[in-house]
Amino acid sequence: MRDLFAVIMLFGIFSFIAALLFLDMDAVDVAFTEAAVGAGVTTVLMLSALRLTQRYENVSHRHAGMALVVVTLTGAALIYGTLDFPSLGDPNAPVHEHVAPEYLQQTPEKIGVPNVVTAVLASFRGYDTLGETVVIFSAGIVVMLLLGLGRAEDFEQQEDILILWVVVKPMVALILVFALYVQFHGDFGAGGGFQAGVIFASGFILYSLVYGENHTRKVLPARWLPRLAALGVLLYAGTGMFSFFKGQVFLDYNALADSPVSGQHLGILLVEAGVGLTVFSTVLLIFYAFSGRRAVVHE
Amino acid sequence: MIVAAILALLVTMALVLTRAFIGPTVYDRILAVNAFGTKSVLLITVGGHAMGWYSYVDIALMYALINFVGTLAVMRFFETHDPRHDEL
Amino acid sequence: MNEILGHFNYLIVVLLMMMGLYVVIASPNLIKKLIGLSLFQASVFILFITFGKVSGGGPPILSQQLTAYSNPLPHVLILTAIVVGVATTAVGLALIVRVYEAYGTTDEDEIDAMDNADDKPVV
Amino acid sequence: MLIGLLSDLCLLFGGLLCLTGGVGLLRLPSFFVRLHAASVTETLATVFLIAGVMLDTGWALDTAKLLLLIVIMFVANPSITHALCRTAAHGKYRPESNHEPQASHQQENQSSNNSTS
Repeated sequence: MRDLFAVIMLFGIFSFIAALLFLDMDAVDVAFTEAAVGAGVTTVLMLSALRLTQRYENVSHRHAGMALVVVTLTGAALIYGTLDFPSLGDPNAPVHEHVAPEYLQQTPEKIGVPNVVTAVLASFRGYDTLGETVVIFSAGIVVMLLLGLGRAEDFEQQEDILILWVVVKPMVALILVFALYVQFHGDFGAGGGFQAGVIFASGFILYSLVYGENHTRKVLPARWLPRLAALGVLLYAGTGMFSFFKGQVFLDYNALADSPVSGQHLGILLVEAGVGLTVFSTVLLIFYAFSGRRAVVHE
Repeated sequence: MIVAAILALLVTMALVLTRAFIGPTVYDRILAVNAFGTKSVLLITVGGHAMGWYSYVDIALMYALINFVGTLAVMRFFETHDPRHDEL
Repeated sequence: MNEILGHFNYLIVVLLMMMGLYVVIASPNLIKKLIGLSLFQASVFILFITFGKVSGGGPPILSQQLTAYSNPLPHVLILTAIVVGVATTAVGLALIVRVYEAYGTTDEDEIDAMDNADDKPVV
Repeated sequence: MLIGLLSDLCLLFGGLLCLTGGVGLLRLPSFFVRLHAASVTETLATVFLIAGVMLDTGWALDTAKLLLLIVIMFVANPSITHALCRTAAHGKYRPESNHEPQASHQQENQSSNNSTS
């Protein structure tokens, strides 16, 4: 397809299907994330990048034969490799023998949180998640350095947009409330900081799309966002450092409260809040950076 | 009956996907993507109920909200009048 | 027959990966390359989630009714990887926007041609 | 028993509406007609399908959430259709424009079908 716009639309559909697949394979949290990210934020980002570049692809003069050979060889090698894999859903597969049973056993007694994914994410593998949060934070900073924060165009008033105004206003409130629900319900059901941050940012993006970005920038100025993102990382690392100063290991939440289990609860809450804050402000920062930039017209 | 509803939804999704592929205008594609999103929400609701998926309603709710945001974003792309994007 | 059905997911994953890799190699358009990369990434996500599935098990959220759970570890890894993936895609898109502003095209071959023209000694 | 029957009827009718919408989206000749076919059936099908699931669920927290879902979809779908229609009308697309030469050909074939239905 020459038209990159159509490619992006079809990629959005692919994301819907991928989320359905995750849901069918019991990965509720992953389906949540894929649905929050794939259909909304990815499409918005790709379209904003398309607005700043060219929409139509040039006719390629390349010879695709070599690429086809390389891809076919790689694919054949990989398919040969998968022959030794355990079948889908095999309970005795090597993956299920090592750490996963320990996580499943220890979560009720040590963490006391029903959602094992949240327990592993925030407590057992807290270092990992801290690293990922820092990666997201630095990605936001890099986009800001590359594109600048930009400034909003004056939004021209259109009188026949009234229906959207009326519909979108409660919808934004609903999205924000839903994001908070996902954030704080993450200990008990599907959800958590990563999903909540993206959904919260989607609410702000929806508001700027319909009411104009200058209004959103009045509510939350762009210069605050890097600081908010940094604050999120700081909250995460600070929670770790707190137990460090209390004589425990870094990111060991047992020291946060009197009993280990309530300490874990508090620690997971704080850490997830840090993750949510960082993800929200980074996604919104990236959106501001792309939509605040003027398109350069080349001859 | 629930199986019939799921089958109808799957067939509809295939039809909508065909429309998304053949176009011919961009508006057809946007319409198809939006319809596909709605059908996914319905499939999650009906299929999730039939198969007893965990917390399927939450995911369906979020799908509905995010689909709304995504489709509106695509439309804003066409409202910013840029001469380079005027072709269909 | 069961053997084939059990490996069907891996086949799909490899096919998706091949498509992504092909787009990355063969398409000269930078945005399309990035979409190919995202496709490749999605195939890896599906592979990990396939590993985590246990037949007869439920999602890894503890409850009274379930006795077996799917493996939570791949879910954790992929959950974070999806969000990190969109952040890194944004960085790639930002780079492409800057490249377009400098060269006036997102076609790799044209950019190469311009670079090579610059390298030639001026007579 | 009655509720089960009602739920089945809702699901059946919703699925039928969905199919109608899908066929309309694929077969109808021009964009605005397709928009019409897709959106009208979609909005009603949503209500019927989710109502069918609701009746089958019984009284639970999920029922309230499903009701919320119905409200959201019932509001979001028509407004999306409105916005899409507006964008298409403001843009370059006109129903009578010959951007789709094969579509106008189809129109002649289908006009007889449309008048009878």
